[in-house]
Amino acid sequence: ACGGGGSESTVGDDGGGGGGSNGVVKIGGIFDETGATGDVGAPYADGARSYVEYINSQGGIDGVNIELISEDYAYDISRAQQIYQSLRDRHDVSAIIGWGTGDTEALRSQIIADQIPYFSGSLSENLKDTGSESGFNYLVAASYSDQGRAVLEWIRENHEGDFPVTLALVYEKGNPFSESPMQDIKDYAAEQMDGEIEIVNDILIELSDNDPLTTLQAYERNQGQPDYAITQYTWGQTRNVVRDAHNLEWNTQFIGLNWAGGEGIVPSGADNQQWVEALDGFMATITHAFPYEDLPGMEPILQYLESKGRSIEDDDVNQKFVQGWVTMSIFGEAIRIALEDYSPDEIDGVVMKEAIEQIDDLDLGGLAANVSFSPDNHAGTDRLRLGQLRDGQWEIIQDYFGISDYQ
Amino acid sequence: MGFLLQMIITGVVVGSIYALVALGFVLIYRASGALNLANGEFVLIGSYICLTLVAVYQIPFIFAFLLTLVFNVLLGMIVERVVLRPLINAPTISVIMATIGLSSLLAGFAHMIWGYQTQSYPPVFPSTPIRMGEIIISPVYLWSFIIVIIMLILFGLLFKYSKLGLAMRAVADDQMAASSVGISVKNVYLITWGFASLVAAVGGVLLGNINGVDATMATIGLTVLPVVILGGLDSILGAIVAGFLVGIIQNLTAGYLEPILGGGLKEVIPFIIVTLILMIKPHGLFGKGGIERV
Amino acid sequence: MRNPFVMECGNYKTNYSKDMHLFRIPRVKLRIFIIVLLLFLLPLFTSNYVIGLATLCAIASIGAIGLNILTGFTGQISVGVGAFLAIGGYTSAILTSILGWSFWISLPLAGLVTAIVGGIFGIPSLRLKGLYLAIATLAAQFIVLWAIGRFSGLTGGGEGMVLQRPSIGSFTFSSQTSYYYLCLVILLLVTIYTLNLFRAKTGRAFLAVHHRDVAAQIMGIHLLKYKVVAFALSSFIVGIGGALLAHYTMIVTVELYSIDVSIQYLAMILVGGLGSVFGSILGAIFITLLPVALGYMIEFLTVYMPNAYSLLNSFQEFVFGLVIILFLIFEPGGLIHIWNNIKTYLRLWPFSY
Amino acid sequence: MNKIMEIKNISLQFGGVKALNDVSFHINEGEIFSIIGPNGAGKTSMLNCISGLYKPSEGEIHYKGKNILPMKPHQRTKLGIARAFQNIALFGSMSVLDNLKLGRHTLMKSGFIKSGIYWGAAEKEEVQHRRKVEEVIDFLQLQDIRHTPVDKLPYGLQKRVEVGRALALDPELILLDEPMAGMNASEKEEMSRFILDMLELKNITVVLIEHDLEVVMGLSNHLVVLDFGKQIGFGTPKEVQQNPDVIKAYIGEELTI
Amino acid sequence: MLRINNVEVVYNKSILAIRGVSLEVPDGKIVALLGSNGAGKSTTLKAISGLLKQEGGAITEGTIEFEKEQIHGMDPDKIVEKGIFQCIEGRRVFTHLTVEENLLTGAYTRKDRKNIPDDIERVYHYFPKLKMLRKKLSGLLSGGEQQMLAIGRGIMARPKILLLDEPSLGIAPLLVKEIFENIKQINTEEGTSILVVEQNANIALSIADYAYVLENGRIVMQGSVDKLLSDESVKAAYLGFDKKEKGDIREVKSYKKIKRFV
Ligand SMILES: Nc1ncnc2c1ncn2[C@@H]1O[C@H](COP(=O)(O)OP(=O)(O)OP(=O)(O)O)[C@@H](O)[C@H]1O
Ligand SMILES: Nc1ncnc2c1ncn2[C@@H]1O[C@H](COP(=O)(O)OP(=O)(O)OP(=O)(O)O)[C@@H](O)[C@H]1O
Ligand SMILES: [Mg+2]
Ligand SMILES: [Mg+2]
Repeated sequence: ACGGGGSESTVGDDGGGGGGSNGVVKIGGIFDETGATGDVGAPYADGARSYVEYINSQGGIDGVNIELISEDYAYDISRAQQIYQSLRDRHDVSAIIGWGTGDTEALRSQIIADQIPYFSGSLSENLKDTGSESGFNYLVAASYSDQGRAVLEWIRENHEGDFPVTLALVYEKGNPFSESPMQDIKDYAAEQMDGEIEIVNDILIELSDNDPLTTLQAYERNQGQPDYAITQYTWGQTRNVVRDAHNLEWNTQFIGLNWAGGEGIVPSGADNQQWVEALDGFMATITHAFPYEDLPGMEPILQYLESKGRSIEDDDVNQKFVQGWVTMSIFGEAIRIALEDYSPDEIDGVVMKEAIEQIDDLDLGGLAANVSFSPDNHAGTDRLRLGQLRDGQWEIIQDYFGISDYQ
Repeated sequence: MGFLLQMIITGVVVGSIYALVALGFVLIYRASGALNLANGEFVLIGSYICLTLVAVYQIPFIFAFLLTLVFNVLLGMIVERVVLRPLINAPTISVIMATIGLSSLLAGFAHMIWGYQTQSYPPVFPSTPIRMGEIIISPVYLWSFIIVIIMLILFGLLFKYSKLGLAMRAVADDQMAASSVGISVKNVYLITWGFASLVAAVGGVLLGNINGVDATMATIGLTVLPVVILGGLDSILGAIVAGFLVGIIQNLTAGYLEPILGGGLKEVIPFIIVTLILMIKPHGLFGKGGIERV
Repeated sequence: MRNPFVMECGNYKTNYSKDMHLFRIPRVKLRIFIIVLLLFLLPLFTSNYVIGLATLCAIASIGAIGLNILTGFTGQISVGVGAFLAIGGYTSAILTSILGWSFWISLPLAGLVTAIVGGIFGIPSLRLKGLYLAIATLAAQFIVLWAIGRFSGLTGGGEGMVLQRPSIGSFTFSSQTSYYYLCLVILLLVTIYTLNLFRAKTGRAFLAVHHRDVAAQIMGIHLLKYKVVAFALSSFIVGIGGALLAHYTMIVTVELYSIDVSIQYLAMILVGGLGSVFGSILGAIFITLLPVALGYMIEFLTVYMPNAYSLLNSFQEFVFGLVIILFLIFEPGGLIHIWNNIKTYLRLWPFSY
Repeated sequence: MNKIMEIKNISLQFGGVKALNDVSFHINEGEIFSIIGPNGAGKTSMLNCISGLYKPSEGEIHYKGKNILPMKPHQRTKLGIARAFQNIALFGSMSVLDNLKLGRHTLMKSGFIKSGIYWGAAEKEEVQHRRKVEEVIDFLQLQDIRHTPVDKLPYGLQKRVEVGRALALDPELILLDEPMAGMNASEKEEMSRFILDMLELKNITVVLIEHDLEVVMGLSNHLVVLDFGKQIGFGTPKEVQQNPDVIKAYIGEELTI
Repeated sequence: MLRINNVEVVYNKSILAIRGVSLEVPDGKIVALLGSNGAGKSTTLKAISGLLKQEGGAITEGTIEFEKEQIHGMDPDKIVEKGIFQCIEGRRVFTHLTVEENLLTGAYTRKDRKNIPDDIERVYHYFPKLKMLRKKLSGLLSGGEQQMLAIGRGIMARPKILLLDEPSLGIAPLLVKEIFENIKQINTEEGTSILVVEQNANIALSIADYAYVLENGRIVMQGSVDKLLSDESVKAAYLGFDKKEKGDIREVKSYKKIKRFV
């Protein structure tokens, strides 16, 4: 890194768990475990940490341990800024695993200046950019926009009934995360779906609006019910919107992107029958696997959990856990590549970037779609699955597919 | 017409929750002249307590609810004793700041115990909405409406027929003079915080029934601020009326304005309205202003 | 830079002038001089990390002084600092990135634009008092952020806008140290300005408005004018802080300026001391560094409780609240009061009165 | 003698209550003029009308021949009308010096730019006005407490600072609302001297509200007597003391001096 | 019944306001406390009623005894319950409460609630003006009206001992006379002991049995009213202008320095 902070006296406590290591590579983590998105952020952070513990307990990567130095920024962007400075200057990390749209955006310029590759939980299309604006960001799963485009393709192929179908976008205008894919989806529909999918007026509901009912009602009055609706919220608000549409007896098929998928959308507790009912039939894009799926990539996770006395029955081992684990494991792969040419202490941000960009069709054991990067491609994949809630459980109804299949 | 009516009726019922939470603010303001920015956290904790009693300890809802009230009253009193009492003679803004600290403290406490995942509330009220012609109301909201009315009457009577109401206003007005006539500022604080916390618990239980409980529930504290101000910080009636009013305005906005002007207005509109109304009535609709004579 | 405190020496003409110096006692003057000197020498003996934190502290101090002018000195509670920081940041972003203007022009303009918006939001202050006014500023917070999100053509909407570090000729303030110096110098100017302000006419009028506005009126103080000026002046400084922050992070997005930010700034001036310039700085440092300190604490604890991340994180939140409360209980006058008490104690020692 | 101020048919209402009811009198330049009357008669309200805090529903107030009713309070201050309040309205945590300097607010020119830069114009101005303020300090004998925050002072001294603040303005007309309340006899005497000196040394016309009849009758050139908002007497102390309405409403038989 | 022994009060841990004040209010008597501005009269009263704490003051030495019981350190509300009621200086009415509500606060600690309406009438009888203003917010009252209200609050409390801090402040002369007559009446009819701080020494001494003079935080003189009245220095400082100068204040040419005892 160019920060010049390598010589400082404050060095993090060295070495993670396992013995016999001959060096460490430091990765920084900026997670939200207690903030606004803590419900999904905490398992994600847990997954990322677990991967590191696991890999170190296996003797590291070619004998080199990963040290993950992470802090909870509680979705407070100024805190994220401080943590970033600490990771850069105090710990001199080679790469960072980040979280929300807010912190990722806020650090976008700095990581370029500091040359630190950054994997974010946020999958905004603009992070694909390989140029000067986000040149050190990488997308480890299909971008929100690609997810939305894929959903359009899926609807075109699977819709039973007449065309054109109507589709509404449900999001908060002005919210970086929520609004992120919407223009791209509209453009795609206009260019590719003419006469088949008609995007009708947006349904704008703020993330903090606890009572979307009237907005939906008003919408119905002016526009009628759409056939499909794509939402871009996290669990809580998706749930409220779908529930209220259910109460209004809408026949719309709601499809949530990325963060709407996953177990937590149905509130836990024995008394959740009302929610199970209201959410029945809800669909979401699934970028990462559920822990209960029988996949080769689950082996290490199960092994790790067992070593810790935990199991996938635990509430906190869920799809977001897998997502954190997988994201971190891509760094693991990059380190492996880097170690072919460099010694551990030579691995800085630039080397990491070089290594990441050599990743080619990395098999993630079914936990997620294979990823590839190159200097002019920072989007690891465009592939995803679709899941549907039936009786409170997610069922995969469409195996991996991606927007590139259609071009 | 049916649509307009629907918007107004949903406005009223949603507003009843606002009114309830706003009531908590008004109580604290009346006794200490300060905003309790930890009100949302009291709501959150009340909600969690009731949930835990029902879900974990399998206590029938009605008893769990009553126990929750008791618990929250105690919580409010403990908070007063430990945090607010030492600040009795401090400037208002310090008290407000203390409640900000308190909100962080209570939130941390709630998170440590209950985590972040949304938990479903036991279905106390039927979840299928009641339909009357075109009009749809969730039973929860209907109940909250009824409960708000009961609370209004209860507190109205309390203030009318006990010395407490007078003592609270005296304390808020001039603590030194209040002590001089034999009002125990400490006791007034203690009781007020107990009541405010109780009201918050009721709000928490109702809200839990609507959207489930998770950490984000505490934001209701902020959402409801325009309501409190609109009604007038020291007016119980104001809190109730403004609660309904803001509910209705929000719904009318969602129903009529947003389709034209674009979304998101619903959340900002209370602030715009409040600012405008304050320009005409600087102490809200029912608030008593400061009196300055020379 | 010529040291401003030196300028003052030997400049007095009468006794009164001397009596009215910023620091009446030479010893105090010396002490301040040494502190400033140390701040300038800081980069020589600390790491980049510390300099980075110091930069954040300096920027926060600028904002806190701005807020204190309005809330601490003039008594108009504002919970809309976040919005004004945003206006400063976005103005500079638009001027430098879209229009391609120099940072050195955009910085004062960012202050100016913020001052104008602040002044407009200050107009209700003639009729609104106390918490009612606070809500009007809270409304500013929501409305401004809403507008920034909405006018995405100008502001980049959710994506925000990218900015560059400033430069003079071929020199760019891209290193930690250089940007630290930039912020430090501006903080110094702001500090001196504010200290001066409050020993002369305008500042006194602000204080008068704070205490009793009816009496102030009879002293010939035009209430609306002074309240609006207080809003504008405070916003100007906050806007400068916002622009500095924006050029430091090199990006602006709405999420940087949430209501939490406004509350943090309020916490700074309360913990530091209402109506005190040095208090603002102490408070800004305290509130900026408290999470860092708590972060260290968690880091330390995780060594012993490696599996308790989420618990510890909530614990951090808990402790943050606790510290603020303890502070208010044991020192409602703020850090500046502790500092003054220590001084009084030392001066009077060994006699207690 | 020149009339410095003329009050013409002033009425003022609060709700249904007439706090002032068709009051008319005039104040001559260079005299001590007193307003007396029972509690709640409308004396303070009268001053509030003069200084612009209350807007009378009817009538006119002329200051040096000019109707000042349309003017804002701060504008009237600029004309040289200063005031000390009945309920002390000092700026609590500020020092005596700063309170007095505030009195000179309208006489100072530097705005927020010059104030903030200070060195140069503002400093010069501050020093120059400090000199004036010190005169007031000497005049009212406040030397010892110059730097004391006023809320730490006992009631009586606060009253004196209150008067000082009004004096600092270099007014032509000063309105004093019960400046001697809470003082004992000798302190009152001292304050009386100050008031006389104001007139004699600084040629300031004084409007005084005071309940101590000895003081009032001794000091005033003319008085107006209010009762329930109505003017029941106007004239020299002698005339007023013989007015039966005044005796009945205010002075009382035994207290007649 | 009330005895203060050698009390010393310090404000903000640094300002010594009174030092070694001792005084006594016998059962059923009226005691006057005189002294110039800043002498510490109000401080003495606040020390008795327990209100000092709220002003950042503390009793650092000495004891306060009421009916043989130590009341020093008790909370103010407990002290009021014991029967000591202070009408604090500077009126301090509850500005947002109406006149009648203010009177009700005066009776806050009373147990015999059914007598309260009668007492309100009694206050209105003493101060008819208040009756007219009963529904008005007291913050809007004139200075004198507020002062009547403050005294009225004291009457409502029916204390065993009433501490009055400058009751004549801002009151018109006719009414001052009446108020003091009323105070005397309360004292004789109800046996209420009274400790009155007053600048208007003439009127205070006219009803008092005993008086103390406080200067610079010390009691410098005490004695029966007759004794004080005959003291030249007291006369000069507290009882007004020399009679022959009456009406001729203007003729007083030289500054008469306030006579201080210390
Ligand atoms: N809250 C306070 N903090 C600090 N000092 C105080 C405070 N209150 C009073 N004092 C000081 O204590 C001394 C006695 O004041 P006190 O108010 O008792 O005087 P007093 O005799 O009642 O005078 P007055 O007749 O003016 O009311 C004064 O010197 C005053 O400055
Ligand atoms: N702002 C107001 N609102 C309502 N009533 C008011 C207001 N100001 C004054 N009054 C009423 O007007 C009457 C006259 O009040 P004012 O203060 O002028 O009396 P005053 O002559 O100064 O009496 P005092 O000698 O007691 O100070 C009082 O009855 C008072 O209650
Ligand atoms: Mg008056
Ligand atoms: Mg006193």
